[in-house]
Amino acid sequence: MAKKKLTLAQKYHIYTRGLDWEPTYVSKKDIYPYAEYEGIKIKDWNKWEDPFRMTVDAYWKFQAEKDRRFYAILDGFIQNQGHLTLSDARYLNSIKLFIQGVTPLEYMAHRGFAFVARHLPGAGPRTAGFFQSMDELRHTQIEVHAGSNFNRYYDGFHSMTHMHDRVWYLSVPKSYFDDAVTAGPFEYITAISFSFEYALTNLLFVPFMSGAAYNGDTPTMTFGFSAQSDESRHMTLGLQVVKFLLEQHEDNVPIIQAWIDKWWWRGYRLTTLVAAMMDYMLPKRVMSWKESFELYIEDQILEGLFRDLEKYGIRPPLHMEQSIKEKEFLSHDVYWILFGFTYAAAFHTWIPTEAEMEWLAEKYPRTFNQYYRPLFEKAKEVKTPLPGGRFYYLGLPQLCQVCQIPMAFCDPDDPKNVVQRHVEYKGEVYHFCSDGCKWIFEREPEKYIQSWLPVHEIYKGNCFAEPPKGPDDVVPQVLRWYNIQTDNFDYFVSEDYKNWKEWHKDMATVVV
Amino acid sequence: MAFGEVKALYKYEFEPRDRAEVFGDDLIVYAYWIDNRFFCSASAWRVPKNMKWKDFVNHISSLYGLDPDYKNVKKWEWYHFDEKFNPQDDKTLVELGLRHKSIVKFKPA
Amino acid sequence: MTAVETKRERFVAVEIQKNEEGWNVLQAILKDNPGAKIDDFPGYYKIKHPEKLLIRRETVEKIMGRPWDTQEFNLVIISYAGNFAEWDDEKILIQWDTHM
Amino acid sequence: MATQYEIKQKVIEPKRQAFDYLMKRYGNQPASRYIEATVDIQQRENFHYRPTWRQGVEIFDKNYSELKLTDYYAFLDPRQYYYYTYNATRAKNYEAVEKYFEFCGERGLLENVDESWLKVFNRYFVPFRHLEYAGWILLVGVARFGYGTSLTQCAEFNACDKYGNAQLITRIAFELPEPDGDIFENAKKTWLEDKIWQPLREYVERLLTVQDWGEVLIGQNLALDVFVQPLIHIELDKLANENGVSVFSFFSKYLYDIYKDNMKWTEEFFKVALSDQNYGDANKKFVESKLNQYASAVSKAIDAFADVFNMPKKKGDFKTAKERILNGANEIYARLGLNVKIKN
Repeated sequence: MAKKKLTLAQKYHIYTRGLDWEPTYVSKKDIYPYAEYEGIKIKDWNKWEDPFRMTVDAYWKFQAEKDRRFYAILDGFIQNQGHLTLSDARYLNSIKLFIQGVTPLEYMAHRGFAFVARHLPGAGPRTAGFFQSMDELRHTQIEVHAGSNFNRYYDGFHSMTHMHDRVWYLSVPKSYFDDAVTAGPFEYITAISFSFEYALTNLLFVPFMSGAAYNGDTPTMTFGFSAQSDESRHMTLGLQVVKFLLEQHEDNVPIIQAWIDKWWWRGYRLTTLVAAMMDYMLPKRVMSWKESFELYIEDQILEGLFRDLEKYGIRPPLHMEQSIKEKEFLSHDVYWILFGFTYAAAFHTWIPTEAEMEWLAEKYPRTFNQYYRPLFEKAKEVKTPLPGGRFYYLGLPQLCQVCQIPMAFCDPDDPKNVVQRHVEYKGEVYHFCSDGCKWIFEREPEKYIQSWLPVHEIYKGNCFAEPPKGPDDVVPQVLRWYNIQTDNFDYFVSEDYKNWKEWHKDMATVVV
Repeated sequence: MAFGEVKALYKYEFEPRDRAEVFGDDLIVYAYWIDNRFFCSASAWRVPKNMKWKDFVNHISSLYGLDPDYKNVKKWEWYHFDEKFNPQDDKTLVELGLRHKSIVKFKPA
Repeated sequence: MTAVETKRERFVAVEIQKNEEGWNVLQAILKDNPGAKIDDFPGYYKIKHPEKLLIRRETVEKIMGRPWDTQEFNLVIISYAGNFAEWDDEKILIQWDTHM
Repeated sequence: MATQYEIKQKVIEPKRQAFDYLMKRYGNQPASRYIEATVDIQQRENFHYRPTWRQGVEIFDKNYSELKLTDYYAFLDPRQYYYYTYNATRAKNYEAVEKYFEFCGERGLLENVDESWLKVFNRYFVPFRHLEYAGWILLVGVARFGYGTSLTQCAEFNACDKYGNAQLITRIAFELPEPDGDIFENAKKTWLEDKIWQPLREYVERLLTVQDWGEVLIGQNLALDVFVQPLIHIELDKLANENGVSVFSFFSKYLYDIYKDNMKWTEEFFKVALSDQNYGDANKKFVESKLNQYASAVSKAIDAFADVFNMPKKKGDFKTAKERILNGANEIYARLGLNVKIKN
């Protein structure tokens, strides 16, 4: 009998879901006990369309090739002391934030997709989830290896995983992913594959990484672009998952819509850190946050993606309009937080140079000079006894119960004030930075009343290396617990700056 | 206000991590200077329930005094959450009606 | 504050790494997609088209002068906007489901 | 106008040699890329929310297994695989497979394979892809619920190997003639109905319901593989050769090498767990009691394969094959200092 001719899709089915079978010695529910409680209804897993057709051997081949290229570039950079050719050591503060904040999330995504690969009852999406789990481990490791070289010469890189578990601003990314991995497998994959990968990672991995290239950091650009090329597969998976769930049963539509609403806002708030990195921390800038937002969110997501989802009865995320309104404020709000609390952070900040302020004013003609330049001007007047002598916010901030960012988001309708919301639940008050975060809380209050809020934890005495000897010893004991060494304070009093000057002092400056 | 329930494989209920009793005789109180974004967000303080109002104001001035405009203000207008209120200097925080995670807001009168 | 400024555009796009292979793929895309526009950024090219982008194996192979597996697109792509409507041995097609 | 620095060639002394947490463990010296990619990478404390899918546990929790280590990073992969080295190694391993497929294709070796042997092969080898696939699911579960990156990344790569194995078997089957109809449908039917597979299928379906990752690892890596891999890739390949069929030996060697490669980390992991200063004794009790159960079950399960040894023209001797398999298993258990009583 002659072999029949199969299409690529049919062949791929045999390579993947064809391996699956219906168990008879145990019930399927015992193998996949987490598949039903979220209320998602699947009529036929066979309707799943594979977003890409990658077999394991092709995966090994292409991924090994990608990594071969990455490590060749990284080794070249190390051998040539490439860090000396960065635009400026200030640039690295954005990479510190990345390594402390994002890299551990890649790791959590790796374990999260292992959960998907183990617990989704559909063999097709389980397979795609597995490849993503592998990819995310890759991202963790190439980022750690790129960071390792900088760690040898600069502060802020030495304790990323420990800091991620402890330091106040890192509870923002950590709580985001903790939220996703504690959800069921369907919510997880909608949250991460769809809302995060499809809607938001572009902002981080494309314009920001282009900024890395522009500032002379080829390893970061390479891991960024190379990681994002994996994300292209992940985006395809995310879109496929959402469409599949929507097509399976009409009862899934409101569930998915609520997840999109929740995870849009969760992800958007997380991405605000990138806004500050792009507009303030890159000495040479490619694109402003606002421009990136318009391109990647307004054009590609709203005008592109959500037009495609209309036919399923899905509308754009609930609080999208607020994020659009915030686009001219956001990066400034966030940098102003980071600037104020640098005394307790493992990166440096600085007052933008006059040229940088002009760039900001040009990119944000309706907000920067009006609302933010005056803050920096006032900061120049204020003296504090801390290193650098400049203004620091010498207190602890009120944090949003959901996103955990200090409640510092400007109200575009009342730009002299921030948005403040609160609600009472079971006799306790909870505060929020936005209607989006408040809405998320009200939907699942039992989740967010558990939040490990760094400010409250400090006040409970849970964040001291040793009990403070007096009021002046409180912050130092917290910093020791964080393992913040000489990583904090203004850039211009940092060891990074001192070393950078030293390393470049007898180098000829060539102006081209 | 209708609150939702977390879908879970068991009764998903927990004690709030920062509930009032955890702080014993103290309260968390937030302070916010209205119309002034020099302080990026409201501040958070752990203070005794029976702290006198004037001591509280003095306590938070360690932060707000950093703003050169602070010392020029002769009189402040106060709000508890969004309600205007008139705290007397010698009353304690609880006597004034403050509770755990209250926010007091102020601006020059 | 005045109303929020917005000017929206619907397009599909693909971001390609700036290296030899990426440049070849870019040439192939330009050849097969009249009307495609390139934005040049540090480290990458962004190619946009109002409706669709087609990447054909044959065209890439002609430009490269060697066999090219469409899976190798994974090695040059950074990101994209749209939907992989088709990805087989011969071609890759990026477009949205809904055409307007 | 851009400013560029002309770098004078001088070497700058590093401020620190490695990440702080690695220097605390290993002293002030550079760490290998394997160590950097692995040690202390997993989140450990201050988790925000509790899982909705299981009560009483944290996101990462030592209590996902009865098997416990004082320091989970006391275990390190002797192969030092991290993502790149793992993928590069497998890509290289698989190049030989590609070449061999090419060779078989050119000579028509697979399409003209001996038809009487094909009946045997289709019974024991092609359905094996389902068992390997189950191994993937089991190991990716260990990758999620295990504790510490050094362990979980080994499980992740082992899972990937299992999927790769299942797909390689599939690819071989694609090249074979189909005198009796669809080879994959037949193989699935064999897997679901043929008596030689039912004990193993029951074994693995039951293992798929186990939550404790330590028990899964015992059931899969210390019991199932230790019996089934030599059965399929050594003993039955030997039988093939005795019947004049050598075309599959290459694949069996490749797949058996993958198994041996994974036994390197498996044995090392259990060695560390069994000698743990605080949990060693408890771990030993746990491993022995589970292994008595699992190794006995799998040992009994493969007896159904005696039938396969009687199929070809030149019959094999299952009894001595089984003895060799048992000896192999007992050698591994003895190396680990385990006292395992296989009831069979």
